[in-house]
Amino acid sequence: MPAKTKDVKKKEELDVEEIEAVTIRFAGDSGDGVQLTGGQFTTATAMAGNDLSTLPDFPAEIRAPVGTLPGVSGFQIHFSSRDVLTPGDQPEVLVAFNPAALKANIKDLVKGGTVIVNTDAFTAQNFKKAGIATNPLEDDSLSEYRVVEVPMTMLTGKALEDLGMSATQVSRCKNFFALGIMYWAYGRSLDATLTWIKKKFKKVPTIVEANTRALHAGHAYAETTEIFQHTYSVKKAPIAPGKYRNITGNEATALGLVAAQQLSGHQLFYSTYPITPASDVLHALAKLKSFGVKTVQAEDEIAGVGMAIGASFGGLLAVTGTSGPGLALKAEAIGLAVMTELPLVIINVQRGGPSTGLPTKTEQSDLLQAMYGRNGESPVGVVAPATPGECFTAIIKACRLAMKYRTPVIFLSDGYLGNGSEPWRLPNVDSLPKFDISHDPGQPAEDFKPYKRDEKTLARPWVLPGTKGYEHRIGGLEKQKDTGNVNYEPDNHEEMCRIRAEKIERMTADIPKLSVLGEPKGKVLVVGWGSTYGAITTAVKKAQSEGKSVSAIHLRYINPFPSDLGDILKNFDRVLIPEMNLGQLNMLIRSRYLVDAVGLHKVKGQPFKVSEIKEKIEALLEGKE
Amino acid sequence: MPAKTKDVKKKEELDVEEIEAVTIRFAGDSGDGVQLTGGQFTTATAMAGNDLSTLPDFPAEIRAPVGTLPGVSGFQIHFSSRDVLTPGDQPEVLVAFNPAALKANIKDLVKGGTVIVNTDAFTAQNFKKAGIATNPLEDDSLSEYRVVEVPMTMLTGKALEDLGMSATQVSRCKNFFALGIMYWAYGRSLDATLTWIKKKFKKVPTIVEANTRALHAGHAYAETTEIFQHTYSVKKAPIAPGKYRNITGNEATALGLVAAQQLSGHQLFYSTYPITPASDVLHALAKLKSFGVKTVQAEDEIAGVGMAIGASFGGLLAVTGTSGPGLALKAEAIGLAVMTELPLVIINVQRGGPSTGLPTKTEQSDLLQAMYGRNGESPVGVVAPATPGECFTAIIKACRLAMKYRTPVIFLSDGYLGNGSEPWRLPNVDSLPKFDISHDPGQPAEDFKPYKRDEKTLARPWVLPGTKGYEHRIGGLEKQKDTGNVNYEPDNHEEMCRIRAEKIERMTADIPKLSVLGEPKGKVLVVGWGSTYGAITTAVKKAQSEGKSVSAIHLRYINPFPSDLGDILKNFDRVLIPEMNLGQLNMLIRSRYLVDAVGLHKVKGQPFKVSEIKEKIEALLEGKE
Amino acid sequence: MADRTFPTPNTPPELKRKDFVSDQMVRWCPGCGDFAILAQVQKTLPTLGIPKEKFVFISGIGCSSRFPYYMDTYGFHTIHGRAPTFATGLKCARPDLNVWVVTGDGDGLSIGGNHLIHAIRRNIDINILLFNNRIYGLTKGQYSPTSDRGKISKSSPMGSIDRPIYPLRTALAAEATFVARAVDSDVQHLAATLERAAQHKGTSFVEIYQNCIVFNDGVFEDVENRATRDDFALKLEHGKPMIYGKDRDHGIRMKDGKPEVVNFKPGEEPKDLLVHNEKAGAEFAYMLTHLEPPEFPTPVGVFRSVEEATYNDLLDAQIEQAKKPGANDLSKLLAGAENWEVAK
Amino acid sequence: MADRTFPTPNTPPELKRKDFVSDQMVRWCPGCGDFAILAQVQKTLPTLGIPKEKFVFISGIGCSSRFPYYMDTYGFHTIHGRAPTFATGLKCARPDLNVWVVTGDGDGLSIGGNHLIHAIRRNIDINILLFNNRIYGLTKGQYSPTSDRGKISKSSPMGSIDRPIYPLRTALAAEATFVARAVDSDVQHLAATLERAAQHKGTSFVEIYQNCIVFNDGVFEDVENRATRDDFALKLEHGKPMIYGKDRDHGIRMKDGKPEVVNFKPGEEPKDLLVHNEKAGAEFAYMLTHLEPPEFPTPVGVFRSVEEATYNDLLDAQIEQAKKPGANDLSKLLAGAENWEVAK
Ligand SMILES: Cc1ncc(C[n+]2csc(CCOP(=O)(O)OP(=O)(O)O)c2C)c(N)n1
Ligand SMILES: Cc1ncc(C[n+]2csc(CCOP(=O)(O)OP(=O)(O)O)c2C)c(N)n1
Ligand code: SF4
Ligand code: SF4
Ligand SMILES: [Mg+2]
Ligand SMILES: [Mg+2]
Repeated sequence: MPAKTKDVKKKEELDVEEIEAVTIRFAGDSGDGVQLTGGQFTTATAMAGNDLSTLPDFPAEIRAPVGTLPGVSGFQIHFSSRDVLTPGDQPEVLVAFNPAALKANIKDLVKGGTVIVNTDAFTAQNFKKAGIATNPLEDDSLSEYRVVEVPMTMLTGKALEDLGMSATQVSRCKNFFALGIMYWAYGRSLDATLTWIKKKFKKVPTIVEANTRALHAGHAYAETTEIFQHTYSVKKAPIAPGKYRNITGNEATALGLVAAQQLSGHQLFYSTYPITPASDVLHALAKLKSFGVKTVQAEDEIAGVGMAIGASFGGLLAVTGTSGPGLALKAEAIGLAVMTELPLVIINVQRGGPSTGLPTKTEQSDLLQAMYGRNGESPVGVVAPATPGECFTAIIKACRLAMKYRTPVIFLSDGYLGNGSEPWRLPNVDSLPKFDISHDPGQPAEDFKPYKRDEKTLARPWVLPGTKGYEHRIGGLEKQKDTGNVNYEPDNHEEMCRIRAEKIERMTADIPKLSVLGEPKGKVLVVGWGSTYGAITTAVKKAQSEGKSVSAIHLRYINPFPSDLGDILKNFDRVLIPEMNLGQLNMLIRSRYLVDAVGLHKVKGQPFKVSEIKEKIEALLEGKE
Repeated sequence: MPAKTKDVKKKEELDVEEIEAVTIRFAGDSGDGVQLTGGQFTTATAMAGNDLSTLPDFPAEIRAPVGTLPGVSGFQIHFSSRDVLTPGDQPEVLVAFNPAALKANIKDLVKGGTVIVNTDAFTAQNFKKAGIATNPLEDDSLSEYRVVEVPMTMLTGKALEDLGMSATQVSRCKNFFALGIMYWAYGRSLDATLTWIKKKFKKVPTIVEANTRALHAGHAYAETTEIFQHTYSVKKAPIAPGKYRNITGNEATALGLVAAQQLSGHQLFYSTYPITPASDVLHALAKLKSFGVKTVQAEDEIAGVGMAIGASFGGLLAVTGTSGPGLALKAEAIGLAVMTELPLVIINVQRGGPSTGLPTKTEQSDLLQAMYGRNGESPVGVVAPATPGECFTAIIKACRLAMKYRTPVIFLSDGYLGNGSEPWRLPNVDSLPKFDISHDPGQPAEDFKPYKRDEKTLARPWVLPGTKGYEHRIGGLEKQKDTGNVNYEPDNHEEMCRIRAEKIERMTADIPKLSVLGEPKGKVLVVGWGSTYGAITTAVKKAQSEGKSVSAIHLRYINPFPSDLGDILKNFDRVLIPEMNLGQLNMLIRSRYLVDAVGLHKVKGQPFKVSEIKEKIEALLEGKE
Repeated sequence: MADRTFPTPNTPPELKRKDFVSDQMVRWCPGCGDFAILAQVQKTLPTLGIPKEKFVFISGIGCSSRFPYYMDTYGFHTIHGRAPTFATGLKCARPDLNVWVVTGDGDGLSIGGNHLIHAIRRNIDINILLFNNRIYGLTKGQYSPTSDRGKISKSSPMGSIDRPIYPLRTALAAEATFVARAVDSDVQHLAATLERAAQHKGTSFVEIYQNCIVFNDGVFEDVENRATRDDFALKLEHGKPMIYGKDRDHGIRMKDGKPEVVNFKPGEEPKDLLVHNEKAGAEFAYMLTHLEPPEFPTPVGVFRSVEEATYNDLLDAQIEQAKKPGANDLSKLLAGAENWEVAK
Repeated sequence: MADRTFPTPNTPPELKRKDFVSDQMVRWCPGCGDFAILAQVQKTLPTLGIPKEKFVFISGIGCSSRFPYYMDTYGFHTIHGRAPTFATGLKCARPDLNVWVVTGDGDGLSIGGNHLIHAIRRNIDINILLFNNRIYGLTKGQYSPTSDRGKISKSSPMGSIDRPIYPLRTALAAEATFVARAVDSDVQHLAATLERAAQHKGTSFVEIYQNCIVFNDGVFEDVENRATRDDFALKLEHGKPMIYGKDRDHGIRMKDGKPEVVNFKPGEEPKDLLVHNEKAGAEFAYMLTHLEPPEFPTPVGVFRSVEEATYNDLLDAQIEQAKKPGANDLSKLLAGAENWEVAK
């Protein structure tokens, strides 16, 4: 990419530079359409055959005044001709729609990277709003970057001159102008976006026309003004053939739930209370009434889980969703589901804590809450997806485990997974394995014992109200073995506590063994869980390609642990556990396997960078820790 | 004690047998006055100079029909001429007021022990209620015990014949008759009980007369009918001189809070929602309005903790109390106190879980909930008293730590501590150390930073509303370092998470080092916490007296751990951790110190027996585990 | 999803009271008002023509909340204060079931007040029985939100200082479609009220005055006592003038927009006595809740009973409406609006 | 305990609006109704003669609940739905403070409904402002408990099926001693209402219609709009007949126990118009809450204002009453009723 536009090359000199990967960040005011721009660029990139990963960065929940730092919204995309697992450590290109966006994001840009700015937004008024003393385009502050100055608002306005639109309306189209520039620079086709514009705004032909013109104008501007030295080509990635779509973790979770409904033949019941960043799962499911999905917006989190348990008692696939503080509120009721041994899936899209914390930021700090955040010995299953797309299969698995073992299962997603997206290969619906969940009492009515268990799974019968002759009562007081009657006897209580714990352990039979990335023995083993997958895998592969003795495993199941975890740990000199918390999985592994695992902790509301993990691996290999 | 009364000895043969210790259990219907009888026997025993420990065993919360098993209430006392730390493993004497009480308790009696029954209650109707097929006094089922049959109801009736009382009223006095028998057998004085009767029933002279007569009649009956071979003498124990009273853990907790109020000069505010077994703390404090104590019965647990935090913001000594399920409900608000760094003491009188569980039984299964039962990285202090009397000093300490470090502190009592009692030496009020808690901002008003910390403790200023010029706002969103303004910056968040963790670690400076019971190095170290203290100490002392290489430490502080814990652990070959849960402290210690500690788990709603711990120590010493 | 439908049989079975008696020992204090309520519920259910397996009793925590254990129906003893949420979930999930909630004054109005209101405002088709003994029974005698101010209890040794909450007013503020009050000891009236509640479609809310013989004996003495109850209770009857008293010689009349008591010779009641109207707006029923002793008799019976769409029906209707051929194609759903093919 | 008393100065300081403006950037959407409310509160406080350091603003979570950050007073942004509990604790602990709660329709009536009711029934001396925009603003547009049935939102794409909750009715069911309604855009009336609320001793509950320009623009259009508001809002004034309309040509009258609208020539109102009475029983105010568009105008102003003892005063009174010389001797307390001496 070029230095300041002043020294652009002649057209004939332009050529196409082939690159392997690039990370681009769009940043601007919430009103600048940053997320939309990012989404369109993502689609075009996916269609061009690159592998990719994206990460939106929302301003804190509250709306901030236009032009200010807290109002800046971001969208990052990393795409490549090779496998992509993270949205990129540092962008190489930054598109900044206003001074605040520039200020908030410039420090992340790689040195020598390119920044494309909308010069029309660089006004004294906007500097003030962003708390900037001098014009960064005129002082020295950007000297380490290549700056491309484009008067986007003005140019867009020119392109739409005769449409009779207001200045505000015109200004709203400038993101398509910017998109046009980027499409030209990376040789993307305009087609998908043009189709999208037509569909999206079909009721307002002027807007269709305006956005179409802006997109073309930006494209043409880049081509004719020769603002870039050359365009870039990122070759197709060697992606498994098939049909793909782009998907966020929250979308994948919602779709997985609907799939679980179909596979289990159990109607989906989703009751919840809105909370960032989990609300989108509700929004997605509320639209799927045509699938028979029942959603209820409850009065609070406790009601959300209570309704779900009621529905589970009634025989539906019952799910509730929330984020950290909401999980705390649901704790007591989850304990009731443990005692009554009813299937229940609890989705926790983790965010920054403690307390209200950082609602729009990502974190993995609810693992121990999921494990232990209830009174008494109260074990539940814990499942954690590793990527946005994987939320689909992981939530299906969580539903299956909950229904098969008649137990609550907590699904630990996080803000990064929930809002981040990746290309997702559409599964063949017919090949998804059906669940075999029976409500047959398996006992004669005269002698029905609601807590008589399946010998293998220790699951108790899930006999539904409405089944004649099997009337029975359950509740939160300790149950007598087999009969399920209220019972306070000392030995019975201990036996039941152990049975409940053992039942969760038995789930191991349904949990795949781990697969080690790299050699099965070696110096360093990196153990991850949840959304750190991409960064860890990329870092470990890089280190491996440099000949380092490092392997990795990734836990999708934390309670119970996969059965081979202990053995794998033994085969390495050092164990490194990177987590977006202060060492929660670490504590579970240390205590269970007594290995002196080293933690790498990041509690910044942001995912790990590949480099952070790689450096730590190197430090361990060099014996620095 | 004699075998069946049939072969009683002649009066002249009777002599006094000196014994070191004895454990007696009274058992009967809730209506039989079992707890009252136990309480009176306790006072008389304490006044006789024995050391003692008691344990009431309440029927499950709900009232059960008279004469049935679930309605049986028990009270056990262990007294001795030596140090007593537990209420006794197995009673040597059982006083059973009805067949259900006999059935429910007989299996606990030592073989060869004595059972005293009220034969008048052994009717066909009562057998049916207790689910007994044949009269146990007539079949072989009691052949391994010495049975003393006393027609208590009839005899009491005779003694009260001319008082014109109804049969029910008369029957209510039979517990004093039984008490009279026991006083005679153990040579206790009647005086204290006679005084108590006069005071208690002073408004109803007939009842005073009736109970007085019943007590004397029982005493005379034992003496004249020679039902015992001899009486027993338990010599005075070598108890530290001073003034004593009997106290339960819940009483001691309430008194400790009032003491903390006086010592800190901060009015006590206790807001809570009733729950077994914590309600008695509220009942005790509600009576102390003359001390200026403010109690509020809130609408639920969340309101209870919310009000307390509000009061803490206002500068009072703010405390809330609950049991397991209630702690779960308070989790979210405790997180807010963590974020806003306000002093708060949360009392959790643990009971059997999960869910509603066994509300009247004891357990230690909320330790991990106390540690981790909140969203995000949310550290709090955790203090655990070891004996009923120790609740007094421990709760004062909890208040001090909370106020000094501006943090929530969870006080983990349990049902056994809360309801169990022991003689307690009255502290000298003037010698209790005052707290020095300041509300001085320590900064000029113009530049006030609510999160600027004390360098040593990391405590932030506790500036109270009403202080002119220091108006400021706090809340649950992440705070900027020093200023306390809302802040979402990545580095700031991580730094604040680490500061909050570090602050709790700094409390170590205020926590006494551990004292090792026994040799500082050796084969086995028993590590306990909370109410297992008595059983562990007794077991370890016994083993030591047999020359075994075993020592013990007891944790009164679990977060943070005492600073010398790690070093002490290293000095032993094996570590044993007995807990009334499935291994919660064990997990904390294993993960922190990587020692292969062995757990001894009991989840029966009942405290450990000394023998259970001793056997496990021996098994470890013999290398059996 | 059609693999587990629960059709209601055409010929309802002949059921008797004893069919609803479970095998569990009933554990309330002798003399507790809960026994009478249990008996009336067990007597009422067989008259409804509903198969036994369709009934579900859901409760919170409290003495009253032990109720489900004693009913030989499906039952769920849940957690403190939250019973309406479980019932809402169950009814939405399984509209074929006949769902009852049993709660106490503490369970339903202290910790659980919000869930109660929200169940009622949704008009979910369940029946809620609130056993009001104006005390916390199970936890052994603390004052409750319905206790009168000044109540001396374990937690209020100098008398409570909170003003009481009135269950019916709370229900009416949420525009309850069915609101009634009954007294444990007046078993016939109680049974009749329960039957009306059962027949109502939508949330039926019934406050039952219940005597806690151990911790609050006699709070409702006037209306509990056979000898006095006719003088102190006003039995509301739709379309009938409000007359009460053993000799039916007292009535209620509106004056200047306010109710007043009038006395008259039996049989010679004034023409302008207030006529009860179950179908009126919630304001009318709300006004009736302000008839309180000592000035007024205690109204019992059905205060309000109006028909409105239920949440569960509306939920099902939306689903029906959304169902179109092909609209539940999972493959199409997964494919989303935009996708692309990666070739081999 | 007497080491930290907070006497109120005799001569209250001269305060100005700007004294209540904090240094934090106000982060609401441009055009949000919250701005107007903030301005009116900042204008009202200086008129009360109370030192600035005595004010405390406590909120839950929501756009509205960001309020305390913008006030240069003591403030506490707590957790979702629980603000009344923190306020209750603080006021009981520190009766010298002037405590305000700011909450939203979701915060106060969805998750927090129960705490709201219990604060009101205690008549704790705090002021509660409920910003009702009939939507969840902060979480980006789900319907709220006050949304009309049929509301299309992110979580109800086919329209909500819950019946709405009415804030004032809920407050009145708990016998609120002060109940009022105001509209964000009618700033003078809002300021006057706030002043009345501030002066009331006991729980003051004020519902403020607030326009959420982003997610629910125009729900209150009729009463928000300068051009139409006089025709659609009925300003309640104690002791005055209920007249409204730009031309003051409409009024409210009771007929057969029910309200009706009457039209008349300006200045020639009928004699039997309903006269507002703030001091009446809660039934009267409750009836007024049923005046709703389209049939009726929307009443605004003070619905009810009566004096009753507050929880915090009663609590302090019990403590005063309990205090006797020697009744706070710690040694004596610790010694208990029974104790014994163990000699050396
Ligand atoms: C979360 C929780 N908090 C508190 C309790 C203790 N508790 C059980 S029942 C009850 C009150 C019962 O009162 P009410 O609902 O009136 O029922 P009653 O016993 O009078 O029938 C309380 C406070 C509990 N079980 N769970
Ligand atoms: C325990 C918990 N549950 C849910 C949320 C998410 N949440 C924040 S504000 C809010 C609703 C806000 O609505 P309202 O009270 O009407 O305030 P508004 O934003 O409309 O002013 C919700 C559901 C939360 N922060 N905490
Ligand atoms: S305590 Fe009261 S309410 Fe509970 S069972 Fe006994 S009498 Fe009934
Ligand atoms: S979302 Fe609505 S309520 Fe929230 S700040 Fe914006 S306009 Fe105001
Ligand atoms: Mg009750
Ligand atoms: Mg709102």
